[in-house]
Amino acid sequence: MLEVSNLACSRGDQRLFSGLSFELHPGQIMQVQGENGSGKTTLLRTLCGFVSADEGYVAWNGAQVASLGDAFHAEILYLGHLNAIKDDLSALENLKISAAFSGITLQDAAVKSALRRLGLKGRELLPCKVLSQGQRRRVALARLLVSDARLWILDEPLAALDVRAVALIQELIAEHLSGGGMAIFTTHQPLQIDGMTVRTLALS
Amino acid sequence: MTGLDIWMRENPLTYVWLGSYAFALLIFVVELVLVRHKRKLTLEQIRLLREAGEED
Amino acid sequence: MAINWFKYSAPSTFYALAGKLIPWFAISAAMLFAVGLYIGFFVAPVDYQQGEFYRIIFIHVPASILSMFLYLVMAVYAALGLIFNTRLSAMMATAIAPTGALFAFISLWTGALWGKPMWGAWWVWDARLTSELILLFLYLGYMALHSSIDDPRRADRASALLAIVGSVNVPIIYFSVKWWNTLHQGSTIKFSGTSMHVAMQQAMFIMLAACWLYAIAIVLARVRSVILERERQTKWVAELPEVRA
Amino acid sequence: MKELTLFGMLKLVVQRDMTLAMRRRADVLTTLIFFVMVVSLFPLGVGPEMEMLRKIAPGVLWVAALLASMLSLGRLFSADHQDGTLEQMMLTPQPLAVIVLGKIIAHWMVSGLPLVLIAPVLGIQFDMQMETLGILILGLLLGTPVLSMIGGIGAALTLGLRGGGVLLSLLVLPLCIPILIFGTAAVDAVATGLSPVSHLSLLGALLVLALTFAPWVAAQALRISME
Repeated sequence: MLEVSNLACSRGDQRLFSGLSFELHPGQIMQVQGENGSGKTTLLRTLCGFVSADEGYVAWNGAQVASLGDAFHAEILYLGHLNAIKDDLSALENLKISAAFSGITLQDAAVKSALRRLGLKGRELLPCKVLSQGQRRRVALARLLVSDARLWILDEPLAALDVRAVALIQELIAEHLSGGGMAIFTTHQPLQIDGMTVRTLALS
Repeated sequence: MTGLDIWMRENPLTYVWLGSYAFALLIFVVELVLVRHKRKLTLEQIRLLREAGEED
Repeated sequence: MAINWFKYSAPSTFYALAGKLIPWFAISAAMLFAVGLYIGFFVAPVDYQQGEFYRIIFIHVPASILSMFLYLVMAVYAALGLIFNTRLSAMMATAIAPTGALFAFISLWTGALWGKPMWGAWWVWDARLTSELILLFLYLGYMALHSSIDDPRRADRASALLAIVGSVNVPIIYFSVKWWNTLHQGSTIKFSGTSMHVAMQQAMFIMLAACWLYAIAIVLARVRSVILERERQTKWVAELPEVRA
Repeated sequence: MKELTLFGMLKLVVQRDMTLAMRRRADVLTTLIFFVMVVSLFPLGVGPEMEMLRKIAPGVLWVAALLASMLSLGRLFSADHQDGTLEQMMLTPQPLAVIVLGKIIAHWMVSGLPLVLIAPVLGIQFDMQMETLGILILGLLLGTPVLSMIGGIGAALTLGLRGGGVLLSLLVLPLCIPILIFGTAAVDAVATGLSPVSHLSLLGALLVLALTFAPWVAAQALRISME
C-alpha cells in the first residue's frame, strides 16, 4: 500500500503543491491530472525519491520510504519521459540490462517473447538508433512485462504510441492490477482499463 | 638591477606601504563597495517585485 | 542563561541580529587595524636581516591564516547545511567564500612583494605560497560551481559537497606541497623567528584580530543580502522598513 | 533469480559500460590521441635538448594524463543522464555507490588504462631510462584510478550544467595536485638514486582512500544533481 501524507514540493521559489494526501491500495490505479507545470512529473519523481519533499512523507506498507532506502526500489518501476534506452545497444540488450538493474536475470527467450508481444518481432537485434520514436518507446514499455515490481509509476506512458500499442498497454495495466499491483500515472490521452475505475488526483 | 629594484631599496617603507597595505586596504574597500552595491540591488529588486505583485 | 540557538538560526531573526552586530565588528576592526599598524610601523624595531621589508608580514601572515581558516569555517557551515538542511548555514557558506578568496589573494600578493626584495623574484615556489595558490583555486572552484547552478537549493548542496571534499583535501595538498618543496630544496619564507620582538608579536596578533573582525563584519553584511534574496517571497521581508521605504 | 549481489551489480555495470565504450571506440581513441599529441607538443615548445627532455618527461606525461582524463570525464555520467538511464540506475535495489564505482572502473579501463599502456612509448621519445620508465608506469597505474575517482565526484557535481566541461576541470584539477606531486616525485627519486617506495606507497594510500570515499561522495553528488 502506498500512502502519501501532507506532501509539499516546490521548484525554486515556487510552491507546486502542498497538503497532498492519498492512499493507493493493491489493485487500484490513479491518474494524476493537472496543467503543464502543475507538478505532475515532480510528484512522480518525489514518489521515486529523486526529489525530496519540503513537507510530509511517502510511506510504503506503513514504513516511510526514506527509512526503507534502496529496498523500496525493488517494489517500484518508474517510466519517465525519457526512454532510458541506449542507442548503441539492441532492443534485446537494452531490456536485459534494465531488467538486470532491477535484480532480474532474464534468458534471451523471455526477452524476445516480451519484445514480440510489443510488436517488435524481427527488430530485437537491431541497434535502437535505427528504430522509430514509437518503437523505442515500446522497447522501454517492454520493461512492464518483465518486471515484478508492485507499484508502477508511469509518466506519459502513451506518448508516441499508436492505437494498437495503447490498447496493449491498457491490457498490460489491467493484468498488473488484477494481480494485486498498483499504478499511478500521468497522461494527456484517455486511458480505459476494463472493469477498473481510474481514480483521479487533480493538481492545480 | 632595474630602476624598480633601486627605488625599492631606497624607499623600503614606501614600498611596503603602497605595495602591501594600501593594496590590501584597496581590496577591503572594493569588497565593501561591492557588498553595499549588492544590498542596494537586492532591495531594489524586492521592491520591484512587490510593486509588480500589488498591481495584480 | 540558556541561549535559544534555534531562534537565531531562523533567517528573519538572524537578519536583524546581524544588522545590529555589523557596526560593532566594523568599528572594532577599524580601531584594531589602526593600533596594529601603529605598533607594526612605529613601535616594532627594524629587523636586522630583512630591514623594513619584514613589516609586510603584519598583513601577509594574518591574511594567510584567515584564508585557510575561513575555508574550514565555510566547509563546516556547508556540512551543517547539508546534513541538517538548515538554510542559514548554507547561506553563510556562500557568503564566506568571496572573503576567503580575497584573503588568499592578499596573502599571495603580499607574499610576492615580500619575495622580490628578499630573493630578487616576484614569485618563488615556496610551500606556503604554492598552497595558498591552490587554496585560491579551491575557492574559485567553489564559487564557480555555486554560480553556475540556477536552483539555489541544488547550488547550496552541490557546492557544500565540494567544500567538504576540498577541506579533506587541504591537509593532503598542504603536506604534499611541503614534501615537494623540500624535495626540490625550494626556498621557504621564514621570519627570523629566533628573535621575534615582543612588539612584532603584538602587532601580528592585533592585525590578525582586526582581520578576523573585518571578515566577520563583511560576511554578515553579505549574508544579509543573501537572506533577502532567498526570502524575498516571505512576509517578514515585505514588512522590513528598508523594503517599504 | 532475484537477489543480485553487490559484486554482481558491479560486474554488470562494468560490463555494460565496457560494451557501450566498445561500440563507440572513436571516443576512446580521441582521449588517447589527445594524450599523445599534448606530450609530443612539449619538445616542440621547449626544444629538443635530450638532457632537458629527460628531466621534464615525468611531469609532462603526468600533466598530459591529468588533462586527458579531465577531457573524458565529462562523458562519465552525461550520456546516461541525457537518455534517462541514470534515473533507472538510481532506482536499483543496490546502493548507488556500487553503480558509481562500476562506472568509474569502466571509465578508467577505457580512458585511464590506455594512457598507462602507451606511456612507455612516449617515455622513450623523451629518452627516459628503463628503470625510471618502470616507476613512471607504476605511478600512473596507481594514480590514474584516483584521478578517475576524484573526477567522478566532479562529473557528478557538474552534471547537466552549462559549461560543464571547463567547470569540471576547474573543480577537479586542484584536488589532483597531490597525485601529480607524488607521481613525479617517485620518478625523480629513482633518477637521483633514491628509493621510490615511500612515494608509491603514498599513492597507494591515496588510492585506498579514494576507493573508500569517492564512490559514496559521487553518489551523493549525483542525487543532488538529479533533483
